[in-house]
Amino acid sequence: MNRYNEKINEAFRNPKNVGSMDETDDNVGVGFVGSPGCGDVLKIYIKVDDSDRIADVKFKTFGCGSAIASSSVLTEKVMGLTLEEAKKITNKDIADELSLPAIKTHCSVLAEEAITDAIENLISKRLIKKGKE
Amino acid sequence: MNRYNEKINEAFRNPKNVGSMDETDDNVGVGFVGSPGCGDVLKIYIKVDDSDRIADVKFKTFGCGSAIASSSVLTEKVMGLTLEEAKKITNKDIADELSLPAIKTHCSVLAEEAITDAIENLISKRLIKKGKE
Amino acid sequence: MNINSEKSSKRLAQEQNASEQQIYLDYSATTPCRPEVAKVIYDSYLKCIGNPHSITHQYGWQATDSVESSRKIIGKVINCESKELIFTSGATESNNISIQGIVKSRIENGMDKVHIITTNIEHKATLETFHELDKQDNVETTYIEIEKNGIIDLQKLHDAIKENTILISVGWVNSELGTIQPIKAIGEMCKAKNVFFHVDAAQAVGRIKIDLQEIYVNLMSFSAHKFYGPKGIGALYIKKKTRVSPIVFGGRQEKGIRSGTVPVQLCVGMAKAAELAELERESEWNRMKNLQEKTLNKIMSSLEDIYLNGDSEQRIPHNMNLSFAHIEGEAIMMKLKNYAMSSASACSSTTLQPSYVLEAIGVDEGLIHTSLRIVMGIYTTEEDMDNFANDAIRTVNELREMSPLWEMKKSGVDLKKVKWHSHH
Amino acid sequence: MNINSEKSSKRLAQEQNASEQQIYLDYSATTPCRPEVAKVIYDSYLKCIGNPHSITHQYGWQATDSVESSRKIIGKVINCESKELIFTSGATESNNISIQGIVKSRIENGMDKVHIITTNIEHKATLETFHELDKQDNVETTYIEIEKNGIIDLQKLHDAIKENTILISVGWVNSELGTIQPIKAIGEMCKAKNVFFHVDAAQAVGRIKIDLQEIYVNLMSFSAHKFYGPKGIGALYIKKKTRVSPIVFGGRQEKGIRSGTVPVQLCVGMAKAAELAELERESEWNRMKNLQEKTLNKIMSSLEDIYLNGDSEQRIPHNMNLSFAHIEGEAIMMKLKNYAMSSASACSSTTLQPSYVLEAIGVDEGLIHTSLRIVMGIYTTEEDMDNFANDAIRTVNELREMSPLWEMKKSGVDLKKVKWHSHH
Ligand SMILES: Cc1ncc(COP(=O)(O)O)c(C=O)c1O
Ligand SMILES: Cc1ncc(COP(=O)(O)O)c(C=O)c1O
Repeated sequence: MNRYNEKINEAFRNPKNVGSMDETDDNVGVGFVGSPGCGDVLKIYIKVDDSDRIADVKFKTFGCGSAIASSSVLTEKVMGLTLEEAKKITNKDIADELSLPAIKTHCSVLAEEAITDAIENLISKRLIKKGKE
Repeated sequence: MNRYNEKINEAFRNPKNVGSMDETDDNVGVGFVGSPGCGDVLKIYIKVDDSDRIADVKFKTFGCGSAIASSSVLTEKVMGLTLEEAKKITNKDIADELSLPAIKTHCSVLAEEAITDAIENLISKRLIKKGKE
Repeated sequence: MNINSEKSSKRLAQEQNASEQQIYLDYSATTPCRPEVAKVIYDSYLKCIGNPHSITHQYGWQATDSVESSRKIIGKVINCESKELIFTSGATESNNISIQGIVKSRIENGMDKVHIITTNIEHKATLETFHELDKQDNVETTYIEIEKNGIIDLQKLHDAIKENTILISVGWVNSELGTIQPIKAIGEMCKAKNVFFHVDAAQAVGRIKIDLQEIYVNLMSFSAHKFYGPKGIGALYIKKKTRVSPIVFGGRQEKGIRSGTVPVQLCVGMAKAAELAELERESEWNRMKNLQEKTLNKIMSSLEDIYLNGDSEQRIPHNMNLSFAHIEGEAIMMKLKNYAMSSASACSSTTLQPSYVLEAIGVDEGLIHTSLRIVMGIYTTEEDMDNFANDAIRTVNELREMSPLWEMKKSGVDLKKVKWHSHH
Repeated sequence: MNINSEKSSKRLAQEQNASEQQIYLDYSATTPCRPEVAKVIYDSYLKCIGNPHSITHQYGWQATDSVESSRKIIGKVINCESKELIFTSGATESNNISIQGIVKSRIENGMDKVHIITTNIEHKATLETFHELDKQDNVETTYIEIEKNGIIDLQKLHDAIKENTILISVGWVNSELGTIQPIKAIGEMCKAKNVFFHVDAAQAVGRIKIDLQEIYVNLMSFSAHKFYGPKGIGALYIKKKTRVSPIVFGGRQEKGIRSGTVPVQLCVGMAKAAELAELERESEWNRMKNLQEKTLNKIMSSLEDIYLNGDSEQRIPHNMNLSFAHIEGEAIMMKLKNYAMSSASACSSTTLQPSYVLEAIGVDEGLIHTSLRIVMGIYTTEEDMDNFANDAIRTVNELREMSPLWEMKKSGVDLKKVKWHSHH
């Protein structure tokens, strides 16, 4: 554990958008990365509106303070973005926002992977649905 | 330097019989042992009366506190003894009297050697004198 | 607890409240120096100014007296002759002298190839020394795998001993788990097999009884800052006729085994601390046992999936090493910000490596990251632990609400069967 | 001397009178811990209870802050970056890490046979380490013979350097003689020859200027108790890019070079002591110079056959190493019982070996036994030294009256030509 700066402490203590969604909803994409053995598991849910804008986002995270803070910041950043815009969020955006110590960079990387995974999940769901139609 | 006991301190501080004698006097024997390089030099003078009794004794010592204390004790011990009696004084007598620490035993050995040397010196002086006569 | 430390304890507690300081629950990492100990050290600085190595004046003699009476006091606490004790800079140095020194001595005496044994849960001061010796062609090492409950299997140890085994090194009380090894039994085995026995007792003083006349041990390491003494001093018991070669060279202080000016004031402080620790040992054990039971009962009865690491009986009651399944250790500590503890999680180490001790005893990889080491000491009050238990329960619930693993578990998913998407 | 230590000095002097304590004139063996230093240590014991190695809570962070700000202060005093400093248990350990650590590192890096150089007047912490390495087949050692005035001959050193020379180790201020070696010149030679340079500066802090930016040195050893700090702590300067292998293994504190819990309070005390010593360095030098001149003038003008050992200019004025021909050192000290000093005489060592340092610079065997080392420090007053000179003169006369050598000399005997009857 590091002597975190106040931004991390604050994001950890009052995380935004904690929660989950109905995974079976067609408009919900789920990102699921990490493993308990490595000490971090991130689950992120996005729900898009008709214009493919992220209307809601939730997360649950198993991980250290930086992992939870990164998750929270990620959800705040993507809220309201289109999927194309959300894809452009990088780990650096998150690390910068929190001034993450270098040793904690992997937490922001995981957050980027999670949103990427969630978007892919949503898109593949649609493809499957289209295929069925 | 050791933490000496009071007997040694006292004998060192108030040594008895410091001094020298006329070495050319036929009744004076001189013992001279040790070397500056080893850190101790003892010079002891005995003067005998007509009945070969030690009537006077003096010493000069270059050496540590124990060496000076041992010299002083030696002179006290031999004063008034016959040469035969004086020959029997051992280093142990001196070490015991002062309760010398083991590491300082060599000081008492030197004192024994000095008195032995002084007696021998006196006797050989006499032999030479007799020879001349 | 005697009256003195009762007072100090209150003072510490008050200070902690006044300055919003955390409640200290990391008494295995180090212990606060007792005010009584700090005072004798301070007084000695003003009164005793010499170097014990100076044999030509009273300042040196006074210093020698201080050191030797300290040595006697410590010898009395552990029941050995004071001349069997040398002062060192701490348990790290004591372990190094023991292990390197025995190996060196045997090789200097003509042994071609020596074999030494330790366990896989030892402190780094032992393990790293073994690793270093491993590099030498003439040294062979064995690391006994400790059982799941954190205790050594005597049979395994027995079977590991070979013709050329010269040393077995085992820690008495493990600093992470709090488990207590069967030192008496190992000592008897060593005696029978004619093998030197080194015991790292850094975590033992003031907690369990140490009586060197009742056990067979050749070398035993101590560290003052683990029992409310000063940092920077330790001791090494070397049984008569046990030959160790020095690893540091100089003025040949401490029988030539440990060169360097003997730190008079630290010796005085260590002795005072040892004396006080021993005085309170039994009453503290009982008090700790009681606090531990209460705390564990409270937590276990309110929360599911909490695991105590290390044997529940063969342990010091001061230590509770707990895994809080499905939430991560550093996050727990951050939420429990009024308490100072440590965790085996990777995130709470500078190297991002999780605890090798929990791994060594086979704690599930996922659970390692969820662990907290809570270690109580003489300044820990019942109120502290009541508050801790309550805060811990609330915190765990809060964090589990945020945990995807907890959610999955609750919905019946077998986490062991999940295919994790991990880039590590 | 600043006001603070003026006060302390008076207090010490008063205490010495009150309790009939000796006047301390053995400031090279060790120095009293300053009351100001003892106070910051004491305060830190009460305030700073954590282990700097604990990175998960404020107690650990506070401890780290204490250690790091101490490191900065010391770095400032000697003008190096704080990250080039590691804390050790003293100069003995610092010398051992430097010498063993450089040799080990080079051999681990594939060198077949290394050559290391020191001088024949070094502290035992250097010489004994060299002797130990001598036993290894892959290490070759050279001990440069120091000149009669106690100073190294640079040409001799230059000529001793070989292809495989990896390290030169020289003490800056000799603890017995007080002579100052030309460290800057040696450093330049080392730089040109690409040889690592270790300097034992244990006797230098607070006495001569240490500016690591003005000299080329790879490693430099320090010990706090030599400059009014606590015993049991030292430091080692390791220049960037100088690789040393550790000799003690464990938690990898201090960049992995020196494992073991960092003794927070001792670091704080060392820093305070270094700061104060540096503050008073110049004024103390002048005061010492004055006291030394007065004392020497008095003694030399009243007594014949007194010799100052070590160069009279290239020395610290704090030290007067004198031979009082024809009388023995221990006896002088016993008569001068109000003063605490040391002697090179055999009788004042536990081993009955006379000083190897005086022997090394070719002091006549007989004179070695007549020597006294008088070392002044911040608590030494002018009155002390006036009294000392008077008492010394009286004592020497008294003892010479008892000395057969003095008598012989007076009567014109050439002592060099006497055939001694010696059983040794
Ligand atoms: C079991 C054990 N051995 C050795 C050590 C090292 O002690 P020190 O820091 O005094 O060198 C410790 C503490 O860190 C310990 O817990
Ligand atoms: C020049 C020198 N080097 C090394 C040492 C050893 O220092 P320490 O006793 O702090 O290990 C001393 C003092 O004894 C010294 O004077």
